[in-house]
Amino acid sequence: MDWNILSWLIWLPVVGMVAIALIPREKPEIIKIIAAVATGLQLWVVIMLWIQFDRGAVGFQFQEKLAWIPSFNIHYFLGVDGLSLPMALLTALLSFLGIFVSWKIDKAVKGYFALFLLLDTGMMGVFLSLDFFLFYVFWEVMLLPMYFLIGIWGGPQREYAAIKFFLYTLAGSVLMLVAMLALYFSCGRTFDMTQMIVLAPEALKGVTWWGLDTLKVIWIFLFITFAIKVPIFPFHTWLPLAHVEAPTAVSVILAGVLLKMGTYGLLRISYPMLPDGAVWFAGALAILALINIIWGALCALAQTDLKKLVAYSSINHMGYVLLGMAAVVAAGAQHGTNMTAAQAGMNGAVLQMFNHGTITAMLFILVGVVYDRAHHRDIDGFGGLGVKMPIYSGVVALAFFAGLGLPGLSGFIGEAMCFIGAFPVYKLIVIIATLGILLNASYFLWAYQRIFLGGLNEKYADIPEINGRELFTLVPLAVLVVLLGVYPAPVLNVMKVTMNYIIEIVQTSSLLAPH
Amino acid sequence: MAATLIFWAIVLLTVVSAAWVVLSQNLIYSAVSLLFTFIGIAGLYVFMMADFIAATQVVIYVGGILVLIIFGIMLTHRITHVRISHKSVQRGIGALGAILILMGLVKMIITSPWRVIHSPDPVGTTAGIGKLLMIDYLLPFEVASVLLLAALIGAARLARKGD
Amino acid sequence: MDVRILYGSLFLILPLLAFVIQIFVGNRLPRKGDWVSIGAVLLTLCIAIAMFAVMLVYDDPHFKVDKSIEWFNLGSWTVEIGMLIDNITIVMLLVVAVVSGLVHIYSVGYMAGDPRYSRYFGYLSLFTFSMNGIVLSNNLFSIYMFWELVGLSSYLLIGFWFEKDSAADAGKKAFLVNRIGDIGMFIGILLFFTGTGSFLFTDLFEGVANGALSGSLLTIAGICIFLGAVGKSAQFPLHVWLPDAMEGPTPVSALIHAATMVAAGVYLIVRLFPIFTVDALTVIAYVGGFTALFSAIIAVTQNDIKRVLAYSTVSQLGYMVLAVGTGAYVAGLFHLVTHAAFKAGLFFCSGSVIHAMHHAYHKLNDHESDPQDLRNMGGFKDKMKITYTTMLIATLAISGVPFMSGFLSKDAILAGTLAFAQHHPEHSLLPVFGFGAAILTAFYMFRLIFMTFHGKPARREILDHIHESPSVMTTPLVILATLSIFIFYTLPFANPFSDHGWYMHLVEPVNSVVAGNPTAHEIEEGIHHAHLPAMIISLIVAGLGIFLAFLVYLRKRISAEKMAQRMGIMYKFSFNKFFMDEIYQKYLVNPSIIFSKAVGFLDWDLYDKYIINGFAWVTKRLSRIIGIKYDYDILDQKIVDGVGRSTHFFGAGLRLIQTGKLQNYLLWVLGGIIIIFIIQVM
Amino acid sequence: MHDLNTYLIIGAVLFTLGLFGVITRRNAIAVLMGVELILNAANINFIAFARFGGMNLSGHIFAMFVIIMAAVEAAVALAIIINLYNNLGTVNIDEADTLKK
Repeated sequence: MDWNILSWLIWLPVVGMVAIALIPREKPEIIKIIAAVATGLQLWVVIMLWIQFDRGAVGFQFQEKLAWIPSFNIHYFLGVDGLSLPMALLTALLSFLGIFVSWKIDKAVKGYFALFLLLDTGMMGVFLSLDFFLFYVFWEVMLLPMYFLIGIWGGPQREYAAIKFFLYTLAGSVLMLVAMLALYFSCGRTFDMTQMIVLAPEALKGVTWWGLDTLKVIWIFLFITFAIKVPIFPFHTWLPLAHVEAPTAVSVILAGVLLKMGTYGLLRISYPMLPDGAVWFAGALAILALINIIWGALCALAQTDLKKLVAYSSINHMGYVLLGMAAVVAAGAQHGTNMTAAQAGMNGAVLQMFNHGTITAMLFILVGVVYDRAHHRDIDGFGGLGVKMPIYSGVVALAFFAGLGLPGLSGFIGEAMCFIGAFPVYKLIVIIATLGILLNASYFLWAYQRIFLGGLNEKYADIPEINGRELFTLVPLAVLVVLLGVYPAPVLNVMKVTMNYIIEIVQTSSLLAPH
Repeated sequence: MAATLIFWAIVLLTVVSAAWVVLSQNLIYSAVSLLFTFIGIAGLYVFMMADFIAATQVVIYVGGILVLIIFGIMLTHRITHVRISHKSVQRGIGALGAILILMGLVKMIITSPWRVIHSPDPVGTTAGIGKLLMIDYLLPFEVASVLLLAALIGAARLARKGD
Repeated sequence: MDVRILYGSLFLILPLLAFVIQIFVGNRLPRKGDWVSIGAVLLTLCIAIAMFAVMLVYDDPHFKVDKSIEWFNLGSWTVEIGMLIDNITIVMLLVVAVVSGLVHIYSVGYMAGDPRYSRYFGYLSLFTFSMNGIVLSNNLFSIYMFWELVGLSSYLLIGFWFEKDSAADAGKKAFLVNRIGDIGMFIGILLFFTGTGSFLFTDLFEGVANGALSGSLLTIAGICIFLGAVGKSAQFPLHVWLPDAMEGPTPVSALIHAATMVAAGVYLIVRLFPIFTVDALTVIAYVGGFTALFSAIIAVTQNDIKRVLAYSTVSQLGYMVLAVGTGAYVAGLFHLVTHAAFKAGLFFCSGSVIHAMHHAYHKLNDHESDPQDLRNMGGFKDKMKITYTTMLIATLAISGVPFMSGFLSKDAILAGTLAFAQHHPEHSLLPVFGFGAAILTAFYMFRLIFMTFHGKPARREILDHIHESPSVMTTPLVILATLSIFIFYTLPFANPFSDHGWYMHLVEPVNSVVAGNPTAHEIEEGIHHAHLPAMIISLIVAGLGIFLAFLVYLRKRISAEKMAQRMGIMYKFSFNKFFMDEIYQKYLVNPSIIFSKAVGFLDWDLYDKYIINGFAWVTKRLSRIIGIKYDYDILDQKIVDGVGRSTHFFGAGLRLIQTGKLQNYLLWVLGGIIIIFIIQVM
Repeated sequence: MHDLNTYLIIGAVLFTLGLFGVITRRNAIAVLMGVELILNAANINFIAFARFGGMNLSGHIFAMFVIIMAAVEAAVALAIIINLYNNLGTVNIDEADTLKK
């Protein structure tokens, strides 16, 4: 590509950050406008990319490769495929909306928006890197602004939450570093992911460390790293706290984008590089998915803090993604080469990642809206708001119904595809997991009833209706939720070739040979 | 012979005053002996035919940096204190480490097969340095000037009291 | 594009458009936009009538249009959705359009002045859209989607007056209970999809015929699909939501909870009839039969006019399910059609009565008395002549009295059941359920009529304020009552006992594709033979029921209280709906809430607090012990620098042991350099 | 006397002394002086290599840049130290341990 579109995507926010650094702090309006322009341009670039992306081609497009640290064979290597493109779109969209969500921030505005843009760069970099080392660097770059955004602009327990988030994720990063180096040396000193995908399966065949299969050790290390991000039970406890304490826009980014990095990492790194590991672990993954679904839903049902409820619902929803990912083994000869199921599961997983990003972003923005007005989030402390805020309650209803997987809204289709994919292989697990649908509906409807229905709580007799700026942040998401619920093909068409490629890689695993 | 004697005298001055800088209990004494170290080093430059650098050394270090340091001492200590003393920490282990490093460095210097090229003694380096600065090293020179300016502003801003 | 498909899609587009308009700009339109929704539904009604007329003219029992388009394609997996239009579809579309149209018109009067008037019509349009979607779907996937969407509109409409806690509760309950059934249905869809690799009905039938799915797996899949119908059609044990759903506005009860949506379950199993195994059908028959009798028993003792009707709806739906289970699915669908007319009529009448009561109590400044309680009513027959007449006609129809539509369809069902029992004597319980429910139906329906329109009200003065409802409300009543007369269903014959009307002719039973099931012809033969005995028995039981009600509630020859006392425990069970709600609350809902609280506690207050933070605590403790025991300057530093990163990992508190002294760090850097030197030298 | 090794050893000695100062001094200004010694040690090496290693005038230029850097560093460091003094009332760097808390 002539104009290095991917580099623009990554570095535009940094340009914005530098511009912000030059603006005196007395002019918050200009700072906000610069941030909005930077992310807006990024969104525009990603949409251009979306249009120009060749949907039929296998492999990475718009590649950029520059030597970075030649002595270690490290490159500045970018590329985009059907898996990373939806994630990049999600990142750009949520970052752009996040700026408007945080319009009312009044504490250290300059620092906030500068960090927010840095975070944006980190996330975009993770999704577009094709060099493992670069991936790792962006992965870490993202942590720092997140730490400060939670730790400075968060709620009452912000410092505890920030440090917990930081340590949890750092722990994962350490394991990823080890796994990365192990792969680097096994693949003959390369960090190039496209190379590693080809070399790693052969290189790790039969290698053992202290009597353990190296492959399994690396897989577990990577898995824990990504599991913390997803988060998968039992590595999930940072999430409710961080979400609850973070400012609204940061919660949106956390739930909307950061969680996807866990599953993205699994699909980008673990699956293609360690197909044997993927197959070996698929059963456990399905069980963990089940636990995530049920556990998350039950915890959500128990919450009285609205934001915590939404946070646990994320755990629940990411469970569906994992379930879809576990379905990849259906493509193996052992399971009758059921490509239909494997494709349904894998595509469903990525679709669900995307859709969950939009839905959960809506949910967090909506929680922020009511919090700004009532200054608390206690579900039982509201009541009957539906009379006073008809538009707001309508949008919440849309988001809640999307969250509980109502057909016609985007939450349903991904979930259903994950179930369809996993069913032929993991019948019992899927049947138990469908209970999650019921629990989903219970906690959302129950919460909805307690907040909006029933008699009006007199305390909120003159609570103001949602305003134009807030609506502006919600409308694009709502449109996506409805459109993709009715017609998911635009996103599926982008990702399907890539997902089929990953399925084919995993399919070749010797563990899937017929008995 | 005289030159040799002068050389060793300068070396002695430099090393001893440098030692005094790091060992003295009195901060003012340290500063003053630092002056002698700088002058000694300027002398060593002269011995190496680096007249311009020697002059720069004297002007900037002695005239600039040292004055700054003494200002710093004055500003951060009540001047009425007769002895501006200061303690040291972890001297034992510090000395041990320093000596080990020195041993390592000396061994390295002695055992390394340096490629020595005896260039003819230059007659005045100023003109050459000037040309180099204006032609080959123009960009670094300009960057350095911007850096100086930035540091100046930054230092002034930092040292301002009360905000 | 096939013009019929175009017409079919209008059934979806028009109401959807109306819904969108109502939600976004409804409030700003003149008359709050009710004409948008009404116009949309009346247009669909016109198309439905046209299609119906064309169907009658062409007179082709095998008429069928089935078109699919690709929804998305993943390479090996292509999902197609599309439309299926055949005679069943057309009949259903007409039913939906007629009832929905009348409900729209009726609502103009009933909902006048409501603050969320335009939203109400928006929701009605949404419902019409999704219901038409179910009817038009040619595949399980989109049927499931519309299935949930009708659930949504039902939720929204039940909880329409959400300021009332009971309404909000009822809406939630309806949605959740339906979801239980939907989960079953979803698993069923998964099973069918895994077996046949497609969602399309045609592929499904073909797959089952080719044995892609067979034996007990097919039975289980069928029962799972049926679970969806159990939820939606309020069959035992998921019937509990329907009576509560009466919290919604009465026209909604008529449309959704009597005539159309609840019948969707029946429609589903009718559509999928060919793939149910004998075992699955038996389960269906028993569930339906039991529900019919069970809820009829409950209906006898209820005092809320709408609740009586709700339980009667459950009971009638049980009939339809029973019919499908016994193989007489054509009869079941027939009953669905006739029931839609007379039950919607009954609800409209009750709405008219409640409207009048409301008005009267309002005039009397009485806000305590329940305007829906039968015991407060009585003697309205002279005040509300139209309502009385139409309600009487509908009641006669539901009781299965000759010359009424209900007689025809009920008779067909009972004949089917009887025939089934003759074939399989081990299932003789089924006709007992059927006839038992029939006698009770006649009894409680006439009890309702007598208590409402005869006798005396609890407060005599309210009679002065009872008025007939406005014509916008009574017109639909008259139309529906007219549609309850036999002639509309027996044409081209005018014989009220005929079982050969256009309907029986145009909707032909289809052979089951499951190997070993009886053929449609066999079933039809059986029904034909059982026709006469069934008719005679049903006449007797209907007469008996009406006579009993006459004795107890009009002539007061038998005291209702005494009878209740004599029945003792049976009465108590019936009056309390067999304590189903309490049982669910106590053994299902409460434990799940408690369980979720326990899990939440476990997750947050135990797991996170003690295990995760425990790591931090242990690390902190460990470091402190070592720090005290050993030389602070040396070992502590080592822990900070060497283990620092890994200790970081676990604990927020760990930063306390960082000295923060730069020179310490520098010293260690120095140490590192020395070590490198030494290594280099050696 | 006039050979490379002599100058390098002198440089090494000054470096070591500077290092020792940086490690052991508590007073920030004294630490700064140690840093100056280290920089000067480096400069001696530059000039020595310029004279004996064939670097010629480039070595001088480098030395000049180092001096510039030293000036900048001293200015900024002293500004920081004064700020520290204003805020904490001390210039002892082991008491400035806010990083720890």
